[in-house]
Amino acid sequence: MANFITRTRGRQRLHWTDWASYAYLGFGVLLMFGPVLWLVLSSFKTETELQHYPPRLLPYVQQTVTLPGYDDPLLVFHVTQGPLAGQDVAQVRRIGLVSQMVRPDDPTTIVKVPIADREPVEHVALATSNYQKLFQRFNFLRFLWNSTFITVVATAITLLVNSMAAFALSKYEFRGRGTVMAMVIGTLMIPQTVVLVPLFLITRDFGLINTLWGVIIPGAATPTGVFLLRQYMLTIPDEILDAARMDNASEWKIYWRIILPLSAPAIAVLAILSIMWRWNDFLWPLIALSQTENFTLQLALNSFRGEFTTDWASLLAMTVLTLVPVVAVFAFLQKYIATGIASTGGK
Amino acid sequence: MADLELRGVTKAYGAAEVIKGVDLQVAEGEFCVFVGPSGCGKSTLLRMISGLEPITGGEVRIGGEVVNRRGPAERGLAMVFQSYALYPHMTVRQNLSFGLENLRATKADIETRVTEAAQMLQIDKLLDRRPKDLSGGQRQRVAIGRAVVREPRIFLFDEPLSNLDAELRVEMRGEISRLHRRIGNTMIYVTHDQVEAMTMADKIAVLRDGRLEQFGRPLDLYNAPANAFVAGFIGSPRMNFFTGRIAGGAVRLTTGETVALPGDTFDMAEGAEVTLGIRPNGLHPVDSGSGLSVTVTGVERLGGESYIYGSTQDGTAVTVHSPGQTAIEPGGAVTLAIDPAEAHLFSAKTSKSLRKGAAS
Amino acid sequence: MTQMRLILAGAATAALLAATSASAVELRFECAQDGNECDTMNAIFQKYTAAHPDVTVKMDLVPYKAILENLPVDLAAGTGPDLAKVTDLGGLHKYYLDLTPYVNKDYWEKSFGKTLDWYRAGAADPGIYGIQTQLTITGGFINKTLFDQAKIAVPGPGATWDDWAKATVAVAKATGAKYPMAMDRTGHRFAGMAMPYGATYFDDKGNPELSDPGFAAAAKQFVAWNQDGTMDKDVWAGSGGATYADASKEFINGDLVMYYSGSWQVQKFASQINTAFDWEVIPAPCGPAGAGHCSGMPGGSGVVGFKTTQHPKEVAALLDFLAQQDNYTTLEAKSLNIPAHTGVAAAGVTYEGATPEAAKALNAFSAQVPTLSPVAYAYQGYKNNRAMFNITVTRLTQAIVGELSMDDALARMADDLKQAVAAAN
Amino acid sequence: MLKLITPLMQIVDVPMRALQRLLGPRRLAWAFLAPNLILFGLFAFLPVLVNIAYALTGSDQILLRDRPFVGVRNFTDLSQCASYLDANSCKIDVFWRAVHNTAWFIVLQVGFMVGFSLLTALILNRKIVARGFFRAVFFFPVLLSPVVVALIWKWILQDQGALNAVLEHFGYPTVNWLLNPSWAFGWAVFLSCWAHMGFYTLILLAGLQAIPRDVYEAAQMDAASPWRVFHRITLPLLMPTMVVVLVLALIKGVQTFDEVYAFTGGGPGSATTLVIQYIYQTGFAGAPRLFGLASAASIMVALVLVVLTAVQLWITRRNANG
Repeated sequence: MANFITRTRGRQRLHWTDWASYAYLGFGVLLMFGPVLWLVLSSFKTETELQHYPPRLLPYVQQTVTLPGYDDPLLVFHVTQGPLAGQDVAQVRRIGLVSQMVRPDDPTTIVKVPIADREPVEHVALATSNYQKLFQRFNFLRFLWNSTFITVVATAITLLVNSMAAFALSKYEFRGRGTVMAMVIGTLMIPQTVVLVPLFLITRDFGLINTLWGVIIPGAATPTGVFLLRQYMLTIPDEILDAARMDNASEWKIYWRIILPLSAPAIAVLAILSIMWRWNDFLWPLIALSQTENFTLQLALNSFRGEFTTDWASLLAMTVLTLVPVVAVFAFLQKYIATGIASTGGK
Repeated sequence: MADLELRGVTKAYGAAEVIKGVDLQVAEGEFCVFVGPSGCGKSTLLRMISGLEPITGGEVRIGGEVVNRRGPAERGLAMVFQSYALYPHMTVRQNLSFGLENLRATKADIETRVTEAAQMLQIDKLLDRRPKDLSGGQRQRVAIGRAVVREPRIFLFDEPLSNLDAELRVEMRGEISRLHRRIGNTMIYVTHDQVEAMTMADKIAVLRDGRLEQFGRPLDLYNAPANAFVAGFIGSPRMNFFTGRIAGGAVRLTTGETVALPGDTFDMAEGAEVTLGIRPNGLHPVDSGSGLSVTVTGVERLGGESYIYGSTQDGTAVTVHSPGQTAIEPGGAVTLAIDPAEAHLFSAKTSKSLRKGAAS
Repeated sequence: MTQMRLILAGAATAALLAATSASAVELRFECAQDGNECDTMNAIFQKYTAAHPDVTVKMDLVPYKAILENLPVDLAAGTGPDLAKVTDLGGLHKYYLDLTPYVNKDYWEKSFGKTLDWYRAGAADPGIYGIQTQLTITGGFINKTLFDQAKIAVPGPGATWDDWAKATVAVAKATGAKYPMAMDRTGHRFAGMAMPYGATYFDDKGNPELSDPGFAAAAKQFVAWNQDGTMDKDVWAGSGGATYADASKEFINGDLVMYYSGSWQVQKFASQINTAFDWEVIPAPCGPAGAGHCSGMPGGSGVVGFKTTQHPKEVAALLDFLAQQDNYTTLEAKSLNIPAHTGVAAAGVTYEGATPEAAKALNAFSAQVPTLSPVAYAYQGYKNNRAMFNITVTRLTQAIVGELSMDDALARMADDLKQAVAAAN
Repeated sequence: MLKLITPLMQIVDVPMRALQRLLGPRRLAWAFLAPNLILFGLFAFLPVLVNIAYALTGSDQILLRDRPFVGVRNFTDLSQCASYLDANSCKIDVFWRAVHNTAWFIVLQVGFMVGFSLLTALILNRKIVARGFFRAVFFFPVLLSPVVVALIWKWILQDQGALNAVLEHFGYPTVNWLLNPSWAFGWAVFLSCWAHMGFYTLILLAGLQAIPRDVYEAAQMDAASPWRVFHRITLPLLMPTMVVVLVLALIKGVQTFDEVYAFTGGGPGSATTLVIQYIYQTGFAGAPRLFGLASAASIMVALVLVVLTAVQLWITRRNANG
């Protein structure tokens, strides 16, 4: 096997670096993916199993049987010692340190077993009820729509507005450019978290509180986006713009027929970032929206957090559900980034 | 088609003046080359004509109209860029038709003009490719094609051949000349290569430091350069220059030799500091007699002709063109006779030509 | 800008008209829930709507964080809901709608007595502002099975914190359980330990303080227990700031002998511990201060109306409807809470869907209500108590992890409190 | 989608053309900037100005008009320290703990993250089978919300978490990861790197792929050692990308909040309390809300950041030129 790989690499001298590379990447897959896989598996666990220690990879539930004479299903245990050793029996009730057990084939005879002599019979089962509950409990589709609307519209606005600004800042010489750039970098420094209250009050003055636009508009002009796009646009040769000007293109046309397509890779990156920010945003929507019909998935997800308790099973299920769309979008856009980056090397 | 006129055109970036007042007239249908060393302002001047660069002072007239305030699109020009500046995300066809679409030409019109231009430039088979799939020469043709389809009043070329290899450059040179003959438009062509200028131009404008040094037909520039700079820039190999002083109606070089020149051709004020210029073919190795003694540092034998490189006693480099083959070897000494008819004389102070009746 | 506002206002009005065409008044009710209390309340409100079709209630189920952090900003900015279930009872006083003009004051005073004070500005304020829908009491849970296995007797009534510490350490040692004791990470729970040590929380003039000798003694003991492993250090030391943390997971897994938390845990324990072990609620532990000071902390949440509402009459009527004995009984029975309504408490609540263990535990907590110390009531009703809770947690934790010495921590607490009270004026 | 956008853009072209004629192409830049600047001004710049006003006022009132003016008291309170290196000697000790933590956090997080991003990008830039897959894998955590990231790792690292279960299973002693200040801090740095590394890897990879092949071939002809190739060719040519990465990483590093807050709550004690968390819990989540103090703290942090970034840009620019 080792020979096979090194031979196909063709360069005997470098073989250990290849090995190291693949080892690194393999470890990376484990480290990057493992925790998420754990999350997904956990979302199929019952609340009890979630609290179980040591935690187990797969979702287990204890087996139950329904026996004649008992209304509720009974938990099944495996007895390890005593006269019933080796048998699977159902527990009727437990009193102190002693369990009252019945054999499934003889549901009327109660046998007393010390609790130390029994262990639960468990099997792997997906608690899909975590997911079903979500749809029963609230208007999942409404939240999905709100989240999608905010994400799509906000990303479109961000891309448009940021790319226009980046175009101006990268391809024009004009008075005040330095000041604007300084302003962009300056506001890049101030995270939204520290200006929540002023931002809230300003948004309120525009009458945007409790509207989806109140979530969309304030974050649309991201300094990060302007910075990223500008940095990329600087690499587009000015001569191409001049050529377009000679070709009678208006500046606006140059922007959308030349600059936009040529910045596609950077725009794809910003699109992914913006989609993620908007989809995952929690703090600002929490402040801007307080009425359920406007809620996003992230807000709905967090309503499983009460004062004292958190409904982990539902929260995890919801988390996994909210992950699906971003992953799908990424799977789609990442190809685009790859081809975009590859084709700009066309010089 | 139109003529072009520049009147006192200047360009300044803040305090730095890069074009210092250029006057120029290019007649309709002329092929005019702007030539000069890098940084002389030739490309800036071209961009000012194109409208890409705003004009600080003076007037640019195209077809008699002042176009200073018009944008590039409204001047009816087309330009071929040094890097070709093809739109990387468009096919060749889209590259060619983009400008026409902007002019709101009809689809049918675009189609015929693109096809015509593509055939003319032999790129009709490449129409559906993208620029990255083309060779350098093909890209060059597309860039020219993009200008051709526009049917502009004036073509502008900004060092279009500098990215090509030597052979391709010669080929494209011919092709652009043919194109000019065929469509007959006014063309302005910027290059730093004087060979391109000599071979292609109807008129050459030599620029230095934002000033027009001389403007005229190629051979006029060659035969009667207005100053030492033009003399040195036009012609290959470069003209030889020797410093000296007028003494007794002749030029006494700093190395001691005296060169007699016909007094009716040049202004020769006694005692004036001068620069004597002689093209390599104005020097001939002689076996005996008076002349410039030179140490030979190298010989190039090309078969039909030879170049001899050497230096005078004070270290001035000398190049000699000798028809046929020569027996001179590097390391030896040689005496060079100067052909007075081939001599040029410049004032050392102003570097202007001292030829009588020379345009100053 | 004004134009944009006009357009938006126009759109909003249009939307409002469309929404209200069916009924004249729509009230918005903001609620965060742990179990099903919001849903239950909503069901009662729907019942009200059935009787009064001109009033509809729209419930906004929000994360608890929104109630704690965003609601005050909303209220200050005038964008708040009509009514909400809140927990910072005294802190939000200035936004409350006084229900007195609309309700039968005698009935409310008689039924809700002491809890009405928690919503008031001070002793002189006669207003009625909110209905205590969830009365909680802090208290201890023990894993009875572990005591049985260790064959150690459960300390009886009147046992001190010290007695419990000794007993639980012995049990843990005998059974291999990981932690003898644990306490939720909040200053509210800590008061349940501080009061038996003699903490008064207020000086003679009624000014708040976090440095009286009783408090200091309890704090020192608590830090020492955390450092020697008597207390599950994870809970307090594992977090920073004033973040809440609990130890229910450890208790459910049987790793914890005694857990000082509160009545709200009952339902969770009943369902998740199931039959794994036996658990019990213990009487409030005592301390050096003597018998009169063995007290848990009351707490919980209530529903209030806000001044900013356009429909004060309807809000008051709705709350009055909820306060009626039958509706209130339904609410408590379904949401498994201890009633704050004296009439309901006297009649007893039959909890729906509760296991016998849960019902027993809830009743054990209910029995503690009359014995709560006056300090506990005062502390719970003080408007800046959240600041005091937070300061306690932050500084005690720093003492536990060794960032501050005990004396420094106490000094910092006094400073912090001074600053907080000054800012809150 | 393009069919939808094209007519839209053509419609916009009409007024923009008119503007272009009116303003000339140069001043037209402002027209391109306008939408961004308006949004920016209203929702980024104005809040900062309001923030300054908050910093000069006191009390726990939310509306500015209710707040009494206190001058620079908030600033003097914050900066009142016997020694800036010893948080315990400061009047507002938690702020200074947070400042110290943040300084360490940035150094470690930016260092490790950019280092590992570069390493990963270099490896992905080799002739690797299934490169697209690996690239996607490393980017994947970027998609997760900070709260989810924190949640996952908290579940893994808590005392009764997955990591300890694994250690116990293999007979190693378990560690209470989140209870030990150094471990908790280390894990917070790790978690932050884990979550954001993919983004920087992607940018660096793009930068690496933009370096022309022939440069490497030339170096190979010169028999340069791999280390020399990296040091003398790859790094200098990657410098522009590196500047972007460093600036962004630094800025985002200082702004780190959600994930660490949800992960440790700033604990144990205040071992992982970062500046933004201090500002958030003082001004927004606190009781009472000390907006003035929080705003003053945010302004001080922003000033430090501006200076830091300026220095960084200056250094990198100088290096790139020299």
